[in-house]
Amino acid sequence: MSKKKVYIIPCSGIGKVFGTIGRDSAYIVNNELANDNTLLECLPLIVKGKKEVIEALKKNKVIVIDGCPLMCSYNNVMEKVGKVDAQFMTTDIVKENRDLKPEQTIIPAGENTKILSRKLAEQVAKKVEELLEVDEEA
Amino acid sequence: MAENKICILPCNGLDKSLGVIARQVALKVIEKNPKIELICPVLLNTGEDNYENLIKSSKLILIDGCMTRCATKLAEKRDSKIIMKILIPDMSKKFKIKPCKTLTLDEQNEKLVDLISDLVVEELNKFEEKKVSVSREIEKLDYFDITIDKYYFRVPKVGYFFNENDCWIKSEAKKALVGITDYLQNAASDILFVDLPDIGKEIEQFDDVGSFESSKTVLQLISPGSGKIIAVNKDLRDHPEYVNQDPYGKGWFIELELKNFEEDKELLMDGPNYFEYMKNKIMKEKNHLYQLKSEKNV
Amino acid sequence: MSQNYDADKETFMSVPRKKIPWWPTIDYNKCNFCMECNKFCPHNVFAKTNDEKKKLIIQNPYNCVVFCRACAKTCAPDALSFPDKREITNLIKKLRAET
Amino acid sequence: MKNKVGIIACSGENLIGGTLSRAAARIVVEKLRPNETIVLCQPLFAAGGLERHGGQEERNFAKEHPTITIEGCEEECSKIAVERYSGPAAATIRVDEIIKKHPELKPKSREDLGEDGMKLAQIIAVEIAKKVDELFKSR
Repeated sequence: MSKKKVYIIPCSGIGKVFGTIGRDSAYIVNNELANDNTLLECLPLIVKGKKEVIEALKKNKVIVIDGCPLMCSYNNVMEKVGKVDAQFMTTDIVKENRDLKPEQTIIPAGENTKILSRKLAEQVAKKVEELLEVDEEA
Repeated sequence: MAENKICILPCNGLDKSLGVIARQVALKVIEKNPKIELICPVLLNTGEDNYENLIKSSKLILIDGCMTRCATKLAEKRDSKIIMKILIPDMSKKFKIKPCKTLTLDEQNEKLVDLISDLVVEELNKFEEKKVSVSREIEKLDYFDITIDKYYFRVPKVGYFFNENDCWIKSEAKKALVGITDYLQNAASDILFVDLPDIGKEIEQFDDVGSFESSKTVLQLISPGSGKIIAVNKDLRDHPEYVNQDPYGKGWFIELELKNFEEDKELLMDGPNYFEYMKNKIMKEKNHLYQLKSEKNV
Repeated sequence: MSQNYDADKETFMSVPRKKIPWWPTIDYNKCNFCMECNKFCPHNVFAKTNDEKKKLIIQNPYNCVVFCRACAKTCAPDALSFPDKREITNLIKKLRAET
Repeated sequence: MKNKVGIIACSGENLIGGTLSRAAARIVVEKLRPNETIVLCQPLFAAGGLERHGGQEERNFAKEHPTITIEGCEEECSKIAVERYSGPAAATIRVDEIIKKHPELKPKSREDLGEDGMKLAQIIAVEIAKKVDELFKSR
C-alpha cells in the first residue's frame, strides 16, 4: 500500500495580502520543506466539485491554510470532502510577528510578506510530519 | 425585562442522532434548571397560541441538531429574543465525541448530552450575572444599509448614537457600551490587534479610549461619551475579528458608567443622521479615489 | 487630498472646519524627520520640504480629523502635540450655539 | 454612479495558469482599469450564507454587475461558480489558450512567474481590459 500524502489547500484569496501568504507558504512546503510528502490542489477545483480530486483528498490527509475568518478553504473542503486534518490561519502568523508588517502589495509580494510566508511554511511542514507520524502509528 | 421567562427550544429532528441529542439536551437542561420552560417545536409549528405568546415574551435558548437549523428558523420567524444558540455538530467537535450512527444514543452520546447541558446551564448562570451586556449583544437590530460596489455598510436605526469619528455609544440607564461603526471597521480591513484601556479610568467625551490595528493601519476609538470605564471587551484580545464581523454587537470595545450623557448627546448624531453622514463620507472618498486612480493612469 | 478638495466647505459637527484649530504641532527640537507620521496619515496633513531645518511641515491643517491623534502614536520621539481637547469641545459647543 | 465589472480569476494553486490568472487580475484592478473593475474571489462564492462578509456579497455583486472570469485551464472553475450562484458570466478568458499563442514566453514556475511570466500576465491583463471596455461600450 502506498504511503499517505498530505494535501495542502490554501485559500485562493486574491484581494488581500493574507491570501498571498497562504499561497506562498503552501509553495514553500511543497517545493522545499516537505517535497516528498505533500501535494497541492486547486481550491477552485474542489469548490467546483471535481470528483477525482475530492476522492483523493478523502483518502489522504488535508491541511487547509486560510487567509481570513471567513475560512473559505476550511468551509469548502469541509463541505465537499467532509474532513480537514489541520487548519492554519495566515492572520495568526501576522499576529505572532507584530513587528513584521506585511506590505500591502500582492504581486510581487513584499519582503516582510516573504518572511512571514516562510515562517508559516515551517509551521505547516511540522504539522505535515505530525500527521504522517500519527498515521503510521495507527 | 427582568421578569422575562427563559425558554428552551430544541429542533427535535428525530431522523438523525444529532436531532435526538438536541432533544435530550433540552430535556436535561430543564431537569438541571427547572426555572427554564420547554417549548415543543412541533406544537409551536402548528400555531398553538400559548407557545406563540410564550416565545414572544421570553428569552430563548435554541438547540439545533444540524445545519438545517430548524429551531433557529422557527424562532427567527417569530422575532423572538435569542440569548443562546447551540449547534450540536459544534459541540460534538468541542467535546470530541462523534454522534453515533444509531437513533438510540450510546453511552458516549449520553455523555455528550450531559456535557452540553452542563455548558448551557453554566452559560446561563453567567448570563444572569451580567445580564445587561449580554442581552445587548444578542438583541436583533434593525439597520439602514447601503451597498457600494461589493462593500456593505450598516447603521442601526435606533438605540445608538454616533460621533463624527465613526464611533458609537449605546446607553441603557446609567451605563453604555462603546464601539466603532461598520464604516470604520471596513476602512481598517481585517483587524488583528485591539488595545483596550484600563478599567476604572475616568474619561471625557472625545478622549481616545483604545486603538486597533490591521495590516493596513492603526486607528483609534474616540469615545462619544464621558464617564468611567467599568468594563472592556476582553474577548477582542483573542478574537479581534469580532470587530469586523459584528461591530455593533460582539465587537464592542468598552463599557462606561455615564457621567453626563444628556450633555454628551448634544454633540452626537442619531442613526438616521449618521447614516446620511456616512453615505456622504463614502461618496466623497470614492470620488477622491477615482480621481487619484485616473491621475495615476493618464 | 487632491486639488479639488474644498476645505472651505468642510464642516465638523455642523461647524465650519476652518473655525476649529485642531491639528498637530511639530516640535522641531524633538522631531528626527523619520516621516512615520507622514507615511501614516491618510489625509495628507503633513508634507516633506527641502528645508534642512524643517524637512516636515503641516501642509493641510484643516484636513486633520478633529479629535484624531493617531499620528502621535507613530511618533517615537514624541514630537507631535495637539490642542487641549476640552477647549476644542467647548469651542465647538459655543459655535454651534451661535448658529 | 458608474457601474463596475467584476473580475473573477480562478487563481488555482496547482497550475501556472492559476498564478497567471491571479497576476493578470491584479494588474487589471490595480493598474489598467482601477475605476471600472473590482476583484471577486471564487471560493468565497461558495462560502455564501455566512452571517456577514460571507460570499453573499460576492454573489449579489455578480448578480447585479457583469463579470469576466479568468480561467487557468479547461476546468473553467470560475465560470461554473459564477453561473451556479449568480447567473452567466459576461465573458470568459482562457489563460491556457493565451499561453499557447505565445510560445516564446516561458513563465518560470507557479510560485514565481519570472520575467516572461510577468510579460504573459501583462498580455492577459490587456485582453481582460479589452473585454472590460467592450462591456462598457455595449451598455
